[in-house]
Amino acid sequence: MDLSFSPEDLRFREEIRAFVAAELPPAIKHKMQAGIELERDDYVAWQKILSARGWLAPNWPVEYGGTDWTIVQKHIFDEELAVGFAPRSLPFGVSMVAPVIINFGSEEQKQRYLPRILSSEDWWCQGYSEPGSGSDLASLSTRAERDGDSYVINGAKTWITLAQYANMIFVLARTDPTAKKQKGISFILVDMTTPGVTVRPIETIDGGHEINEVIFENVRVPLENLVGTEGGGWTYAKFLLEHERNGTAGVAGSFQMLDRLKEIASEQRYNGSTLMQSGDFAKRIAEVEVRLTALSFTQMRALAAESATKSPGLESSYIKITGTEIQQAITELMMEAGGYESFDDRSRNALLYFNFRKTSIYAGSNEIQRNILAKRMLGL
Amino acid sequence: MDLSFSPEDLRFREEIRAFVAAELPPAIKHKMQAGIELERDDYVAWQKILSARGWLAPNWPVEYGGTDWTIVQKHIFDEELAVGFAPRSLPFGVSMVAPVIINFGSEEQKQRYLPRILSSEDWWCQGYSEPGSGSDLASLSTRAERDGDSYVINGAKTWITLAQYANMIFVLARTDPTAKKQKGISFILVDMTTPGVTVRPIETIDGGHEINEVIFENVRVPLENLVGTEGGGWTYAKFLLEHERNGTAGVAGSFQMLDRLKEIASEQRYNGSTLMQSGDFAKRIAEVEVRLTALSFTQMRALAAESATKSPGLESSYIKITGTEIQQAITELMMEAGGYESFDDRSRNALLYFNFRKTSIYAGSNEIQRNILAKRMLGL
Amino acid sequence: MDFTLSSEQQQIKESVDRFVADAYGFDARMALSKSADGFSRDHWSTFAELGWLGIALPEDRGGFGGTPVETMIVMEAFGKALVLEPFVPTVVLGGTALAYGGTNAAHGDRLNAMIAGDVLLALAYAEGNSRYDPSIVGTTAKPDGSGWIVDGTKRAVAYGAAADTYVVSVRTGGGEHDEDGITLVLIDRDAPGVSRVDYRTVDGQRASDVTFSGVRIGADAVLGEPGKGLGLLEYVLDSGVAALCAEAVGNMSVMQKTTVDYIKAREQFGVPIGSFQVLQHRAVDMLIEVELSRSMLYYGTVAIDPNGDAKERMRAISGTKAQIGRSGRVVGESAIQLHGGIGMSEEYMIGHYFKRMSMLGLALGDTDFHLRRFIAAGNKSGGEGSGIGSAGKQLAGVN
Amino acid sequence: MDFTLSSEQQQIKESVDRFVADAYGFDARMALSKSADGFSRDHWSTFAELGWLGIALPEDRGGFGGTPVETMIVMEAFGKALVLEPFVPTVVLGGTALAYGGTNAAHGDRLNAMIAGDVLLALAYAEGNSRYDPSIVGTTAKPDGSGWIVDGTKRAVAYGAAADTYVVSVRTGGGEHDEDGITLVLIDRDAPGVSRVDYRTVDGQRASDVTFSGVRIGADAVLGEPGKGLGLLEYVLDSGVAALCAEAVGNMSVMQKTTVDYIKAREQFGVPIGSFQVLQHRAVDMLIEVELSRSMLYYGTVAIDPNGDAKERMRAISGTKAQIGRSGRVVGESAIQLHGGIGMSEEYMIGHYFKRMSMLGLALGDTDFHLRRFIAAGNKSGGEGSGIGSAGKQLAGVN
Repeated sequence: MDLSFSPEDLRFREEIRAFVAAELPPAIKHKMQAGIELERDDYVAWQKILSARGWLAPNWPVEYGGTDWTIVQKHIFDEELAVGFAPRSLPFGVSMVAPVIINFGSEEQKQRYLPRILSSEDWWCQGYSEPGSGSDLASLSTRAERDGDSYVINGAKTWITLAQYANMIFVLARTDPTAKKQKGISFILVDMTTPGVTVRPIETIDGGHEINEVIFENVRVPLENLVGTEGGGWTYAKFLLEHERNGTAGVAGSFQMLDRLKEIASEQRYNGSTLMQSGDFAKRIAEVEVRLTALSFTQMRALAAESATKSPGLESSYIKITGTEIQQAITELMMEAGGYESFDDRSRNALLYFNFRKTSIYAGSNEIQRNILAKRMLGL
Repeated sequence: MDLSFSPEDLRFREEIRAFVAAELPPAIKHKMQAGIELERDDYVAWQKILSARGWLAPNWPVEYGGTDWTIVQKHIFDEELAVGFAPRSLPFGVSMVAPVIINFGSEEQKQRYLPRILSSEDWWCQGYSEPGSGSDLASLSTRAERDGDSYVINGAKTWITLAQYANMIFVLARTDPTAKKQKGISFILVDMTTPGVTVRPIETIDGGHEINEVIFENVRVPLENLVGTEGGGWTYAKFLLEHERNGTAGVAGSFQMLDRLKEIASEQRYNGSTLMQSGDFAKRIAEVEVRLTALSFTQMRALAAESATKSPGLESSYIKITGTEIQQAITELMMEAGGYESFDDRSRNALLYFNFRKTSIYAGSNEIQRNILAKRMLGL
Repeated sequence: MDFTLSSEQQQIKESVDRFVADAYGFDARMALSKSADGFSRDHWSTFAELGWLGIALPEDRGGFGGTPVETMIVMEAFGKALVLEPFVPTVVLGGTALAYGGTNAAHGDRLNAMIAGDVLLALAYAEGNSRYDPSIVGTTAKPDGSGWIVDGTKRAVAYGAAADTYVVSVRTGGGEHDEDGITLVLIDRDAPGVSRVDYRTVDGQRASDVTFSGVRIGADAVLGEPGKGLGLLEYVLDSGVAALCAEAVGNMSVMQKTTVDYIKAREQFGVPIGSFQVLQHRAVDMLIEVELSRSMLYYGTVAIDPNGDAKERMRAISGTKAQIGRSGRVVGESAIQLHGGIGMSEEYMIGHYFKRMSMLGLALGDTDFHLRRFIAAGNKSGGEGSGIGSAGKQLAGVN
Repeated sequence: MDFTLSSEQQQIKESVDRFVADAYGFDARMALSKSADGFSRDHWSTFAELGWLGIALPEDRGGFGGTPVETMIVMEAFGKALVLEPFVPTVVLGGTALAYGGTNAAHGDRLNAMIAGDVLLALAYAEGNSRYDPSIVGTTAKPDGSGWIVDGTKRAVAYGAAADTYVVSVRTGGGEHDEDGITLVLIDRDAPGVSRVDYRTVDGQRASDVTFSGVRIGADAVLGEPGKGLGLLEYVLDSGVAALCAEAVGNMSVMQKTTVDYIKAREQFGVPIGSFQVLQHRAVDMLIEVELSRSMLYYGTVAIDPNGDAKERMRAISGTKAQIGRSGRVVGESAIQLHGGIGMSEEYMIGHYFKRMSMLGLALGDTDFHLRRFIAAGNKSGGEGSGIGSAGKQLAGVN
């Protein structure tokens, strides 16, 4: 029983930390600290820095430009980026479509798309959620019909993060309308400059514009843009979603929000002292901090288990549930701590609270995660 | 909009209050205040006092010895008994079997059993729950087979409050084993001195002995002890359960427990002052007190609606849920407030907490109540 | 005991319901929220014509002699439609201050102009150091001849840009935290030395931080008795809290009903999601919170009585606000979660109810503040555990 | 980073698991609980023979040189079986006090006798006015020649009737709430002037209130340095809290698994009740709480280090106790609710786990107490929001 990182891992952490400190452009760091939405150029600038160092896609096999890091090291890398206020590596290309292409794509697809991800020539977005499908992904109704050497795609995808910046989208579409639910779905790569693709922004209740709807009207895509086999899309999607679910706990980010919360509570005058010094508000913060600490060690236990077994366990489901509940608790306290300042829409207090409501909905709602755990972990 | 009681109701309350103050034997009041279990004689003594005043069975029609009180007055009466630390009127005879007999029984049954309830000659207990049935009452397996002029009853009933004092039990038994679930169930009155009836005490986790199992082995009961029609038992049971569900909110009792909680918290030294004076514990108490206040007005609204429509609404389900959750919150705070005193099994702090876990289980578990509300009130 | 409305009150309810049904569709409201003022002066004229602006004010002050129940009726309907017009700042806070604190003819004229719809008011009481506590006043009024010179900054003045006149709490004596020495004064928005920073609020409304720099006011600007303004201010705030609670109950009841409708209609895995037991129970919990809140709203509203016991009123109102703050959080968060992705969209109505409800939870004091106030108001005798006058207990007969 | 046990630790675990499997069936445990002592002296001899009584004590004090992890292994297994023997009072609290506070040969002999199973110990620290705070000590020790005379009453001394010797916190200087002036002393149960009130505890264990009236002790009764005993006492208590937390995790994990098994087997409405989504989600929440608790247990256990930073240790231990207190409440209440009626029965095992877990939530400080202690230990620099040394943060790299 030894809960500390190994000396190698500590050295690794120092290396990452020094890199972020040296290379992250101050303007980007400032935006991240202040909670200002990044622009396309900010993301691309940082991705290029990471790519130059060979760290844009740590999870890929070394042959394609990945790393040979251990699971613990990959975790440290993710956390250090958050700690240093670096933008997250956008998952859509690196962590979603690329693993699918690497595992199921053709050699041509690998040769074409992987380098363009590393060079930031392509910006990918995801196209699996639909307005009508929600948590029931398999009920999707976007169609891709064969017509000569093309698929003709019709339908709409929604909840698409940063699609406004993307030039590529991977689409789950029904290629066989007669097959049952999960069957007959294919995984198709679409160039968003193709005629018939429309991106419609969706403003969210925190005033942000991160998500979009993408509409497909008779979009013609070459048959070679199919990944793997026709009708195999559901298998690839499940593979992809398991990859997505990791890393939604946001432990490092929550520790940072907690620091910000304490700052706010220390600034607020309250009953002749500060809110932070009033025993009961401090205790509410402490309660979340304790739970977050418990989560951080739970995540470590899961990583240790994954390192030993080489396969991710179901722990990711309860880490996601707990991590998102903690995020929501912290932002709720931030809104409350801010008092009348939280009304001001130039302040982030309430807006963060609004924004973080999404975390218990997306990436498999917390209800779905509990269903999964009940069935697969408890056998209910 | 007028939230106060009418002058008549206030006078009525004074009358009840004066009666309780004058008539309740001090020894019984002391036991009630100290949380000591009452004995059979205590209950009977108090029931005789009530009966002499004509108030043992306020809900019955006047012709059988009831009252013509309004719904609000009946509520005031119940609350005043709690306020004055009088024992509750045990519901098994007065509020459970009697309404069934009055509405569905034969003239002979009315003539025989109702006076014996008023005179405390009979002590009734309920026999509907079974070890295997729980919330799914209709799955009961106790059988009553016709044999000549008798039913022969075999089976077991459980969760039977104060059966150790009872001489009569009403039993739901399956008279037609071929009929589907709710059909084929009959409502039969059983003299507990009949050979084959065994009462087995069940100790509860608070150390109390309030509940029992009653076992029936070839118990012969005259056919005339059937209430209503054979196979009609489910209808009568539903009627009975709707009567039971009222009055489980325990608002007056909760206000009294809250007072006791404040006393405990005022006695506990804490951080140089008292626990009650520490802002955050007081705030946790206040939160429950606010919710209890909200519940008390919610109950009033339900009573007002019932007075207007002359039929009880589904509000009783959410009043039961909220009332029991509040009871559990108060006893939890009592256990916590008591500190090391709560360990001592001569103290009631923790034992009350243990005891009150039952309230969200019995009289239709809170899960069942939420199912009912979802279906019947929300149409889900 | 009677929870029904009188026939006059029923008529008012129908009138307000009709107005919001006609004028306050989702798109119309969104457009209004984005307009220059953030609300409609035409609507305001309608309110005046329909008599709503003086509805709960005493007849001897030019009002229509209604009770807080009338305000509750209006505000619950407004809450159901997310009405933007500054009814609470102008009518409930400003109007109550003028009606019960007005001491001269000019005050009466101002109140009449408000009732006629010609003047908008706002209450400026919060400061950077005060959080929600009205007894913490750092804004000073120093004697200047027969009048005063006011210096200080007030935060989060609701609709401060639109209001013609502010009711401002200033310190005319004592230290920053003293209960004595607080005075309510009227200061015109356009008076020399008054400056503002205006901003949108996260729930689509407007507010301002207002700074007074050497603002001269006459002795006739004072409402009530100089130095004794805290009692009046508490009454004004309690009236405002009651109104916000009514708005909150209207808001919550819409979230609750909309969510039930949504989960009945929304299908996933081939069935309505409302068939899933976990969502059903969460919907039931929303219903329970709405009902508890409504019960407390009635209790709190009836406790608003200028001739009643102030401690009882504060206890009732703070209990009400605390309950509604908690309930609103449960209902709002559940509404978003049960709606899923569409709940996060600015284009759909539920998120706007959620945001407004979130701010109602903080406005004029959050749950934490009001729980403390509830405790303080209850412990009149200084002891605990007994002698606390709680209407709930009285109702239950426990005392 | 390594969450596995060494092979020696694994052997201990198997040995303890075997013991409880053999000796601690439900009926055997119930009978023991009702016996005169409330536990088995035969079992205690077995513990001594198997070497468990010195397992985590330093070798230079006669122990076997294990770490708090060894104690955790034993206590988790004990928690799974609701073991009654006074391992925490005697070995973890008493043994730690003697091992780190012992100053003379007699102390060493006493410790060896404890390890051999011949002497039982108990810690007497709580008082009527202290709640859980070890720095509030009203029991006095007044100088008397080279020794002292002790007066005062200690509350809730676990297994105080069985213990031969008490480790007692007394005040040799300062006022009731001063951190300085606290001294730990040994007092034999049968010494003149010692009297007891013994009672059963609601979780089937035993405790005593112990009164000292003019009890004379020699200078050699003092553990550690006179007047400087608080640091040692805090270390002793933290060791005890870690052990109770291990017991709690064992307890909770049984409740969690038993409940899942129960709802799989129990049928209602023709299906296992475990098929109802609401119960499924509640069972998942139980699982989550057990896992979070286990993670904190590892963190807290490893932080027990006599040479480590005291503030870090207190922060880790108090955080652990707070988490486990909360989690235990959720798991216990859910276990009873999901079991329904049978959960209320004294004849069935789940209620006994629930009761013990409820008391573990209070023992040596409840959640509230430990949250305050967590805050106090974290704010070393007096500031907030930065510089707080939290292992969780360090793990995440945030500092």
